[in-house]
Amino acid sequence: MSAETIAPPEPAPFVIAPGPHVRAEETTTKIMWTVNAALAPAALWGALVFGLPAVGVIVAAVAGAVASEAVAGRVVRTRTSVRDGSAFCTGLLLALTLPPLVPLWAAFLGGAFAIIFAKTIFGGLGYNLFNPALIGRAFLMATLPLPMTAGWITPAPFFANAAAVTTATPLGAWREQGITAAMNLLGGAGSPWVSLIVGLRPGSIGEVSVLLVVLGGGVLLARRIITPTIPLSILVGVLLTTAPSGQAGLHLLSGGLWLGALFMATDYVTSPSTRNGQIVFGLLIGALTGIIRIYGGYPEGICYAILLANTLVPALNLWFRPRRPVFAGAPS
Amino acid sequence: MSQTILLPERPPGAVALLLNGIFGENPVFRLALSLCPAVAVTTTVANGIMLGVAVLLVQVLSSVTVALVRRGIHPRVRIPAYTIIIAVWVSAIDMTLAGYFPVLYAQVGLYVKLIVAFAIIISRLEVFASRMPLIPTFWDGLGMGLGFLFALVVIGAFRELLGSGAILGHVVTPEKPLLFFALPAGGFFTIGILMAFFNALERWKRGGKAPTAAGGGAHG
Amino acid sequence: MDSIRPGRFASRHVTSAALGLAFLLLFAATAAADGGDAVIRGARVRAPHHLRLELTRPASSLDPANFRLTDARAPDVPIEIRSVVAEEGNAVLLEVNDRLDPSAAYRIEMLDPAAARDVRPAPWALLLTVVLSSALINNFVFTRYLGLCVFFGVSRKRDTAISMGITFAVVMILSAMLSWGLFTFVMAPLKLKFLQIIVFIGVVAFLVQALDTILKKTHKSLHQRWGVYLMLITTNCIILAVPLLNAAAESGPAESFALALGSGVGFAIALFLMSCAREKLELARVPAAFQGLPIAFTLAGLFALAFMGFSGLTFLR
Amino acid sequence: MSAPAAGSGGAPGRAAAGPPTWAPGETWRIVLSMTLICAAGAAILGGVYLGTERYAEASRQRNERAAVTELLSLGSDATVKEIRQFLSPARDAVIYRTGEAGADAGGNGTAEGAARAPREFVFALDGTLLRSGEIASANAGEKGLHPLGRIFVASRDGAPAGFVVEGEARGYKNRIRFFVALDREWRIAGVRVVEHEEDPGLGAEVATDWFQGQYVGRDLDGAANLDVTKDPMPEDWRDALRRRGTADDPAWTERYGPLRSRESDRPIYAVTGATISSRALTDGVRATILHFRRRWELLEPYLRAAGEGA
Repeated sequence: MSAETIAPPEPAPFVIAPGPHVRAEETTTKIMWTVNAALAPAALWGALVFGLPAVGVIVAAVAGAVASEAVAGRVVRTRTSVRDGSAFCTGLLLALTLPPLVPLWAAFLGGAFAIIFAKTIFGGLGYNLFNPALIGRAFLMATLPLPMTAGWITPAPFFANAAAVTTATPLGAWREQGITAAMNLLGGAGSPWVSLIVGLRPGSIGEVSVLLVVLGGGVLLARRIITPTIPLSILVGVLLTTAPSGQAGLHLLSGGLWLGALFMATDYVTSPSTRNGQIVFGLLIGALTGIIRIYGGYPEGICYAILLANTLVPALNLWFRPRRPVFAGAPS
Repeated sequence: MSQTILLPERPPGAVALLLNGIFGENPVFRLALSLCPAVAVTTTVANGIMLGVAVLLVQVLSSVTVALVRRGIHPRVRIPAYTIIIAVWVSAIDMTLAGYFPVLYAQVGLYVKLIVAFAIIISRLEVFASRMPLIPTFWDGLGMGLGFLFALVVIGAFRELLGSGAILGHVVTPEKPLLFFALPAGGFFTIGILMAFFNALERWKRGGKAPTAAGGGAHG
Repeated sequence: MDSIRPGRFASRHVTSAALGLAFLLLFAATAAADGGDAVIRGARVRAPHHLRLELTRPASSLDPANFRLTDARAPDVPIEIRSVVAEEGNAVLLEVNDRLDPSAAYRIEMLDPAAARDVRPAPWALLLTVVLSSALINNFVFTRYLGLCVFFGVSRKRDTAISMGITFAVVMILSAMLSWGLFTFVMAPLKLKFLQIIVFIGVVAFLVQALDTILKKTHKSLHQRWGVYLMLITTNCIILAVPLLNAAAESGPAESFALALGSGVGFAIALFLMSCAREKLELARVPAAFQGLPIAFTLAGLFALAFMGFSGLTFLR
Repeated sequence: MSAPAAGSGGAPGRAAAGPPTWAPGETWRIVLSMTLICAAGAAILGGVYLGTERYAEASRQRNERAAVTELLSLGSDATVKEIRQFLSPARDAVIYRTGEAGADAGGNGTAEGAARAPREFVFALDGTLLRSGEIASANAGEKGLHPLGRIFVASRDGAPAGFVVEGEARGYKNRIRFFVALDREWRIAGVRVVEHEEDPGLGAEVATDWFQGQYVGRDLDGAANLDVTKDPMPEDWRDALRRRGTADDPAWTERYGPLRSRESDRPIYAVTGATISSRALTDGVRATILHFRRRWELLEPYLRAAGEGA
């Protein structure tokens, strides 16, 4: 434990704190910048294939998040600072889940909303109940349904995309017109599967290249910043719910599934602290993702699936109590 | 909360009672909760006015009725009697609004009927109308009712302006700026933000001391 | 810790009673549905423009004129059939001009061999949709703002929230069914619909008093634990809203029950999630102006944002 | 939890305090006072009910007639006849009832209308006439009948001037009730949503003039093939629709006529984020027009023979 431990307002009989959320500021900073670095390849790829609009969105979202962290943090005197990289991470994650054609002011606003209403008013880092980046995305979904559901452009490597042409995402095409239309959309790099994995498909800025997202996730796994429990459970959940429709392959490789599974569902603060809890959490996210994609009102479900599972985290922490106290500590 | 407020020996004057209802003990922002269904459904100023007027009428009419007949009501059956009085006035106003303003009513009809369950109305009857003479009771009911109306219009204006870019149906901006605030989730945020604002105002007035009201008790 | 027992006990009994009632209703509804036709074994809307028929004998003609499809809401106007395609195993696929709604009722008639059958979603699917819709998609707390007083008032402790949620769901179902009976069999025939507010309040008050007395006499321990919550219910908007909504929609018994069940379960879910979240919030350093209700409202707003993920969810596709 | 509900706080506590102070005379006083309160309440409610019911009915009819004449761009001198359509209780016949005299336009119930008794036409599902004749009242014996919506037939100076048909669709949350107006050439003259519960800012946009303006001008063929697209609406067309009022205006038509003819073959542009509501209304409009077309073909000759024809 560190000196930064927050004393509860009154001595609670027993406190089941979710996971290792209390860390030395040093550690937080290091972890956050590692995560940001792990996201960099996917972000760069998004900027490369979607061109200037994507760059603008990334900059605006990060600026919104960092600026509001600096301002709001000062107003309400939270102990977090801009330098620890968590606001940067929130803004970056938000940007990576956005379509390239979202207006810049909206991206900025989304970042600000995420920080202020999902984090600052709960007392800053460590106390939020929902993943801030996804709250930002859900807010933008509710505010600007059109750009958020139709702001996709066809990828063209190395800024070849002079005039951006709007198109549908593979999942959107699958919902509206069926599997053939989705596969036609993916013809770019020879085989549709190669397009999906390499990242030559329409989609959110940071989600298109499964390869680079997994690479970043691999770094986090190797540095033991995250464990594979939650991502694996999510994949199993998606597989189980989408297999009956016969399109499990498309579902596993498209949309923001990997970005969500590796970078957002694994957020320490908003995921359960015990292994069994994490398995249930992951399965729930995967199942909800599949259900929303197939039966729900949106083509992509991972964002809402994680938010809905976030609401259950305090309960999961109670149902799957650790046998002995979990020591918040360095990931050895 | 509201039930425990001590009353002065002599009933205060009309102006004081009105101001108390609108600001001091504003039933929405200061006494909180009891009206939230009505508050949250006000996505437009027109809805806010409709519900606000309905609540105002119910409050004034019930207060006056209770003040008039309170000697005839046996203390043992006070609560059922008050409930019946409120329900009668709510039904009457519900039918009137449905008949005269069918278009507006269609959007808020359920909530007009549910005014009957707003605990703050019956608590006003308990606290004030059952003990005070007719005239101050009238002013108190009017003040409380205006307080509702004020709050509903403020919230309606906030949400209509941000959510649909209009005020009272008159378009201010052609594009909807923040549709979010017209949605149910946005309603919760609106109330949260406005309550925090009034809290901060109160703290500032008291020189940084914590506010006493809006603490979150359980009204039925 | 001892006091939790009666709650557990009661929750188990209440849940099993509610489940039993639900199954009984589903059973009755399924049994009442028409059992099909000797020729047309099954009929189902497959896609917006397609209807699939399973036949016991092959259709003698695939001419669209051999079939007559009508909407149950307009049985006098045939829906134009564009083409009829034979599929494996005596099945045929009708392609129609109109967009078919899988949750609506249709009637298909065939001239040769002569047969007719109603096409409608299974009753259980319809009821499940009502339950899901009122519990998750249109959750009373998060989309209609009903029951907020209790929602914020008792969601500070998880134990209280669970007891309250269960009590609410039970009273909601009972009062909705009682109100439905009164409305359909007494108020509607006597043209006394305008008294609905007073009557429904009376029903709830009567029910709460009766439950209180019965519990006090029969299950003392239960009463000790749940009596308080019963009293909080007497005049509450969420309890009152269900009969009012049922009356406005003139729902049948099954729909009324489904709405009450869904709303009750939805309220209990919301209460439970909120209580867990608020226990965690106890440790958070919320800015002074937001402490108390403002943060609770904001939190509810975040929940509502997350619950938007359920919007548009339907299993009637 | 220190303060229980205000509504119940007093009652249980008092009841628990027990009856030591109970006196027999009190019971009578309680019964008497409660009876008086209830009686007074019942009297008030009965009065309000009777008062508002009549007014509500009258204002509903007035509003509907105003909507009909406005949708068809007619003046107050037009006559509007109401025909109610029902499904028989056994769902095996369709019943049409012509409106009472009071249903004439503009409140000026003409002598001609007043003299005519309401008529009823009953058709089997396959379109054969089962019976027809005068009935005592248009409202008689409506019990058990399933309403299929109403038809308003407008005429001016004895010449037909168009129809308005009432329709219903299942929207995102609840039913959407609407009017479809058809002019003499069976072109859509207007669509108006009169009742809905869609989300404000999203589905509720289908009730706006600009959205409903998209339907105007389509002929029967176009109406039979109405579809919805999620493509964004072209800016010039959006701008034109925003400038259009509720009724057709010659200046608007002159200026934006080319746009209208360009768009009349295209599908309806869905409200952003509310495809389900847009589709529900569009499907409802299409079905309403198709149903009306078939029913009117059946009914019209008989109506004319009975002297009811417009």
